[in-house]
Amino acid sequence: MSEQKIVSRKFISLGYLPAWLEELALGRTVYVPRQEGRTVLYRPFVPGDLPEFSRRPAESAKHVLFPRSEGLFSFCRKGDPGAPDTRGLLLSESAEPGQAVIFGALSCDARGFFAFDPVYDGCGTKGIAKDVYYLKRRENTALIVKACKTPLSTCFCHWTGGGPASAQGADALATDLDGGILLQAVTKKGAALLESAKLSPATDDQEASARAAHEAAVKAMPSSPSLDGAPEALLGLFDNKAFWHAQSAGCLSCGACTYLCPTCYCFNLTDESNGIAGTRLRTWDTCMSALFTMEASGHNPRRDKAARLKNRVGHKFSYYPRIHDGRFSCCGCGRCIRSCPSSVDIRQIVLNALKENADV
Amino acid sequence: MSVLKGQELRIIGFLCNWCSYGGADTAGIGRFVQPTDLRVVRVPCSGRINPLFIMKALLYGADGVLVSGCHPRDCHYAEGNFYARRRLEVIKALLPALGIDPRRFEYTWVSASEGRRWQHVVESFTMQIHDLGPARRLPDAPELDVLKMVAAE
Amino acid sequence: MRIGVFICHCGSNIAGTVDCASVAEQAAAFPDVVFSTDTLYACSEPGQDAIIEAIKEHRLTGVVVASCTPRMHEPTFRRAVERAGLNRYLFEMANIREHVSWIGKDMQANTNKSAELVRMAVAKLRLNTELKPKFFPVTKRVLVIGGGVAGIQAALDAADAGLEVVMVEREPSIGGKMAKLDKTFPTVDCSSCILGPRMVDVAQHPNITLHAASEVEAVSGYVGNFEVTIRKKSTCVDWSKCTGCGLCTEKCPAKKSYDRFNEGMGHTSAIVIPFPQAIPKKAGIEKEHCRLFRTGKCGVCAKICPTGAVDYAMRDQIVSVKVGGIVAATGYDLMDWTVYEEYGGGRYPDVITSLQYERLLSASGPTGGHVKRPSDGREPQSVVFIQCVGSRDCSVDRPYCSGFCCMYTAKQAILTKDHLPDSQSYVFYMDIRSPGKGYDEFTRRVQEEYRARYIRGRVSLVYPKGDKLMVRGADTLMGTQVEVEADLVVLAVGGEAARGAPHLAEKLRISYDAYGFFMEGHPKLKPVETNTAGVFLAGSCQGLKDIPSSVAQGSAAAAKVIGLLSRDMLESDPQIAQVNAGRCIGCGKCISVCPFKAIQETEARGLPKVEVIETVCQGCGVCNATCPQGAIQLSHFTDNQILAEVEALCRF
Amino acid sequence: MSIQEELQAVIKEALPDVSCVIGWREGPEPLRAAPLFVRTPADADAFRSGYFAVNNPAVFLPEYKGGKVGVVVKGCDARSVGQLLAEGLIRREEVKVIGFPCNGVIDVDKVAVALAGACDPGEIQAAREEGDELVLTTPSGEIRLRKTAVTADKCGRCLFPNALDADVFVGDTLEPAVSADDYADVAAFEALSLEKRMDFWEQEMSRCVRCYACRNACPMCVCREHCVALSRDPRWLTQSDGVRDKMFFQIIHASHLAGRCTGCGECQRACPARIPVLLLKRALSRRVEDLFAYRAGVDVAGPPPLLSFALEEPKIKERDW
Repeated sequence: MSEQKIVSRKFISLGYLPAWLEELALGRTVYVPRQEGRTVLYRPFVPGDLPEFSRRPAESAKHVLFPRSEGLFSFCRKGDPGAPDTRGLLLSESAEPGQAVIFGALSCDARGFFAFDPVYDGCGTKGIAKDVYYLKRRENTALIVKACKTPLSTCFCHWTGGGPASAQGADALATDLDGGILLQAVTKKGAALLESAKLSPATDDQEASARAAHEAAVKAMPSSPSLDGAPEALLGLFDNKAFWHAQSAGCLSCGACTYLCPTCYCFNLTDESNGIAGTRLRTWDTCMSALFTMEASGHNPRRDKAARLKNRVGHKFSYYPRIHDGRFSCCGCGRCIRSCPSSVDIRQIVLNALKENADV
Repeated sequence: MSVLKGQELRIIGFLCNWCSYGGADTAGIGRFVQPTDLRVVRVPCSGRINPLFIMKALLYGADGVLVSGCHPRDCHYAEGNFYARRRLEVIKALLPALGIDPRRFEYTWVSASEGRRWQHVVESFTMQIHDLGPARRLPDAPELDVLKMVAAE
Repeated sequence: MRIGVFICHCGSNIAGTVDCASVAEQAAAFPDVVFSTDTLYACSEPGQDAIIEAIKEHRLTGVVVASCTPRMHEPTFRRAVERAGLNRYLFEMANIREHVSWIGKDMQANTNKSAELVRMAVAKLRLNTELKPKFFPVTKRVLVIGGGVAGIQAALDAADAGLEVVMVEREPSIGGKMAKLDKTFPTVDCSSCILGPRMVDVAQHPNITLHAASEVEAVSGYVGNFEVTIRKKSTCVDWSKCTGCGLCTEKCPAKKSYDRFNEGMGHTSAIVIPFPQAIPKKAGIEKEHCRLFRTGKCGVCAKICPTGAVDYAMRDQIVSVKVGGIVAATGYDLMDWTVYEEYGGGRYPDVITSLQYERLLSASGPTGGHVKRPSDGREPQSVVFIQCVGSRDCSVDRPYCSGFCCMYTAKQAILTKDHLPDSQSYVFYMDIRSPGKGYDEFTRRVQEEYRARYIRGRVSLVYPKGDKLMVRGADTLMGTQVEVEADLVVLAVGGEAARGAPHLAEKLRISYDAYGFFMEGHPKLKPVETNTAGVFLAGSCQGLKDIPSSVAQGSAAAAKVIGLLSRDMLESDPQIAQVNAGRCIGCGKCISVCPFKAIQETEARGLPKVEVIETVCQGCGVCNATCPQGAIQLSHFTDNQILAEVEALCRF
Repeated sequence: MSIQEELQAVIKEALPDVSCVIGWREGPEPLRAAPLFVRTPADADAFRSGYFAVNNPAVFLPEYKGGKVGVVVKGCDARSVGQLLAEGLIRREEVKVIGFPCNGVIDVDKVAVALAGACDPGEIQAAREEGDELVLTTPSGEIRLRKTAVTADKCGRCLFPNALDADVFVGDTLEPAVSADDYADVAAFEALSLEKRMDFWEQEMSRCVRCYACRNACPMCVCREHCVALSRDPRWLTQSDGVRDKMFFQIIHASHLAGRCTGCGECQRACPARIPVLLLKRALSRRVEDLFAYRAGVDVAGPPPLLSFALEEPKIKERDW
């Protein structure tokens, strides 16, 4: 928290929270953690329902900026029964995304977008090929993260440079205090959200309490190992089939890890058409699927799950940091561990890689 | 273009080529008047009918699905309808679990000579579906709305 | 794809209740359709030429014709597009006649439905691919099932054309029903004099192998290469040794055995040669009558047989034979007339069937051709014939006309007068059906020259009175009730499908109707074909018919087989299953369900896979519906093609 | 010696014969064991059986076809092994099956319900069994839960707590708690109105992220990368996020498992969105059991019911029009 300048601060007593969220929802979609079935997800706020804060969301908030499936554009043949042979094609762009707020996201969720930003801002093309679909949503969406108090057994945000109360990548930070929530804006976008009569001015005491809570949360985290050598270690193990075979033994090759991950940004493109009209869809893709690298010839450079798991871990802790100033494309949220049907533990794989590489 | 509003419902039939499609032809040759809702997909054998075709139709827009093949023991391919009978009977159990009225799907056997029977089957099934009315559909993705278009203005 | 759509009016057959022009206009908006028109008769020569021209002019790569059922004209149009240089499988039909215009009169609904059927056809066609047939060798041998007059004709014609023929006959002798007849209408010539020489020809023809007292046990394989298993039933006589001398039949002590050939009109021995002209002329033991089998004591025939041919321990023998084509000529049987309680239900010995009467009339019959009534052997003076017993009678589920009874009844009335000049015949009839060359003249002769009394009406009761039978019926022309005193009542019992016909149909994988008659390929255009390639029909198994029609069908079926087997190689239908080896995981589920054993295991780069034996696959698609990952696809009926049709309906 | 120790010994004994033995170890979360692949005797010390050993190790067996592998199985896991064997997807001589009596396993979702917001189940630091109770260490102190409240539903209807067809069976066999599966869950669901049932699926399937964990965790789903879910030929589904396509995939899954599903529930456990997808499969299993008296993984003599037929089907009443 300390690393970011606080632009404005406000306090809201719990009783006013629904009213404020309703106010925010005017002209915007407000996403909050909601209980659905037996899980908690980021879903549009429904007036009358309080956000669910007793359990942490199973999914990340990335679908708000990067929908599971979005129509990039649609196409349709023009109708001309007189001359069907010369029908033209009509293209239409998808609608502009609306304004959105994510309230109650986790710190790790906000930091997850750091992995997206350079990729969709055209980093690979020196800024020429920007992804307007993502950038527009990024611009239109404000993020209010809520500081964590206790870690889950799968949490490791602090291994990757984050923390339970970090506001990196967010517009404002919310901290639970007695009877209410302290809201600290760190961007102008965040400050604008705090301009509401439902909020009252915050006091220095409240800010001090929040600081204490943040420190306690950091202290509650187990100690973190150094991952400094991870990029090189993983690269060094690139051809070590036995290592990856052992690490991936329990992997089922499903996409749960990547789809719940706040930083996995890969997509697939398909045209869905009825022969006359159709749409180009961008949908999430997962490197854990064999089809991810399947080539048209039938050749697949990543034939087994060992190769695919190597890519997931390697990408996050080696290939991505090597071209993005050493920043991991992992925010340590631990969702991949928590929701893995086989409990594949990415932390352990990175540590094993460091150990294996040191042993060699 | 679609089913005739207020008059027809969407009924899809999967018919084996050798018996039931022939039976439907026989009904036509006999000028046996039938309701107009049914649209027939011709397949070589009822054994070719993947039960998922039925589910696909019911989930994606059909109000009723009718399957008809050769009578057991009369399969042109000897055994196809025996497999079909088991598979169709089993897949029926999925409908109530999905919240789809099981009466929206029926299968039967009609031979190439049974034009009258075919007429009766079509009349009865169409009436059954009209009694049930239009089926509720699960929503499709909004990004696929464009697939309903047949031509741009 | 560049698709052309042709909406056929079929004169007014379709255009009468479908707005064809509107359908064509709507079709122009369908995917990939670049040309769309309506046409008066698509199947006519100008119609086909117009399709060919359009293919060339508009560079079409696919064609949809909306007209009648594909079961009718698909081959016609496939040939047409082929003539224009397109692969024949880049063609689809929408059935807007049998399935639309003929079953409803609502123009708006019909037009809309037709357009939807065309859209389905277009959607499927877009995914069609060129398919090319493979060629496979044929076995130049034909199986004829049934040795009646139709089977004999088919066998002789095929054999004369140089084909090997295997004939299987259930009875110990060929000849069928015709061999039991005394004379034939309308010429009144001797039945066995015409048939006998043909039967001998069968026996002596170098190309014909005859299995009498045999039945088809199983049929596998496919056109050009059927594998037939024949069960040769034990006759307890080694026919390779039997000379047909008849000594055994003379010495057999069981002289009171039921005489099947004579329809029970006489008695015979337990070891029997069915009739003097039997082919093969061999003896056989009817076990249910034989003393040795019934009491364990006898063995006379074995002792007497000069060649030692009798073998009580003889077992059924199984023979396998490969054939390229099959002619089913299994004939008919008489329906069980005893359901008619009003005719005595079988209780009065002097109420007999027409076929029994043939045996009484026959010089080779049990009475040597003297007409004597069964009860007391007296010559009947008054003979009543009752027609339509088990024909045209819905109350016994026999709504059809047997076709030949009117004529043989007339013949029998004539023969009665010939045998017993003082006799009087009465014929109770519903209608006289005599369409045939010289037939109607014949039925007139029996009334005018032979003075048979024809009474139009049904008989309501036959009851005994003293040693006579009283026949009570209606005379609908006079509007009165009549009672006729009869010495003998002859029932014109109608025919039905031969015993076990449906069972054989199942083995042959051909269809049969509700009465067990085999279904022809098309009632008009394919009267002797079936829907199973390589299987043909002759005679009454397809529907009851008289001798000339049966003989004609025998020849027709032979012509079809000769045509089929005149080729050294046959084209296989390319609408068969194909394996996408890349998707196949070798689980073998398809192998276990294939009805034809057309799929086998194989290996690719060390991984288990399956492959289709192309000439064995019959294209049913059960494998396709079984494979969970869709790795095996039935060409021309792939998942995507069927799904495209479903989507074409569901999305809109 | 505890059953766990006995199993450790058996695994070590089996090792020279097999390339590895598949079992369970402690996972990153106290309530969830992870799969263990024992390749050396030392690996066997990490082996854990018991209440938290939920995963079905049979899912890995097809990967090891062609070599010999050992597998430790609960009763439900053993049914999956039995069904894989019956379908020839693995070979009997290539699998060493080690069984033991199972007293039931945990359902972590039920723990979340039982905690009633007291903490996130992910915050649980340690867990131990004490008689009928489960004792959880949480940031706010110890919480005790009755095991009956958090044991998986499938255990309550389990007819085969003792692994069938095991090469080695450790421990004394247990009597099953019930004598028949009454499919009460299916019946209860079908007692709802059609409208409510479809509402339910519409709501549930809207959470699906199409990760296919349900499929990949299923021991009977052997198509894996060739699954029709993603293929374009055949193309059963679009790649959209629509409820209809997502529901249809569950229909595909259920229909492909008709007569094959052993009811292990891994599909449902694996679902990160916690969609109760087992229900559909159980609806079909009930039907298959009714029609053909066939229970997958148990009645495995002869071909599976949908890969075979009878000329007369005494239980099938065809529609008489």
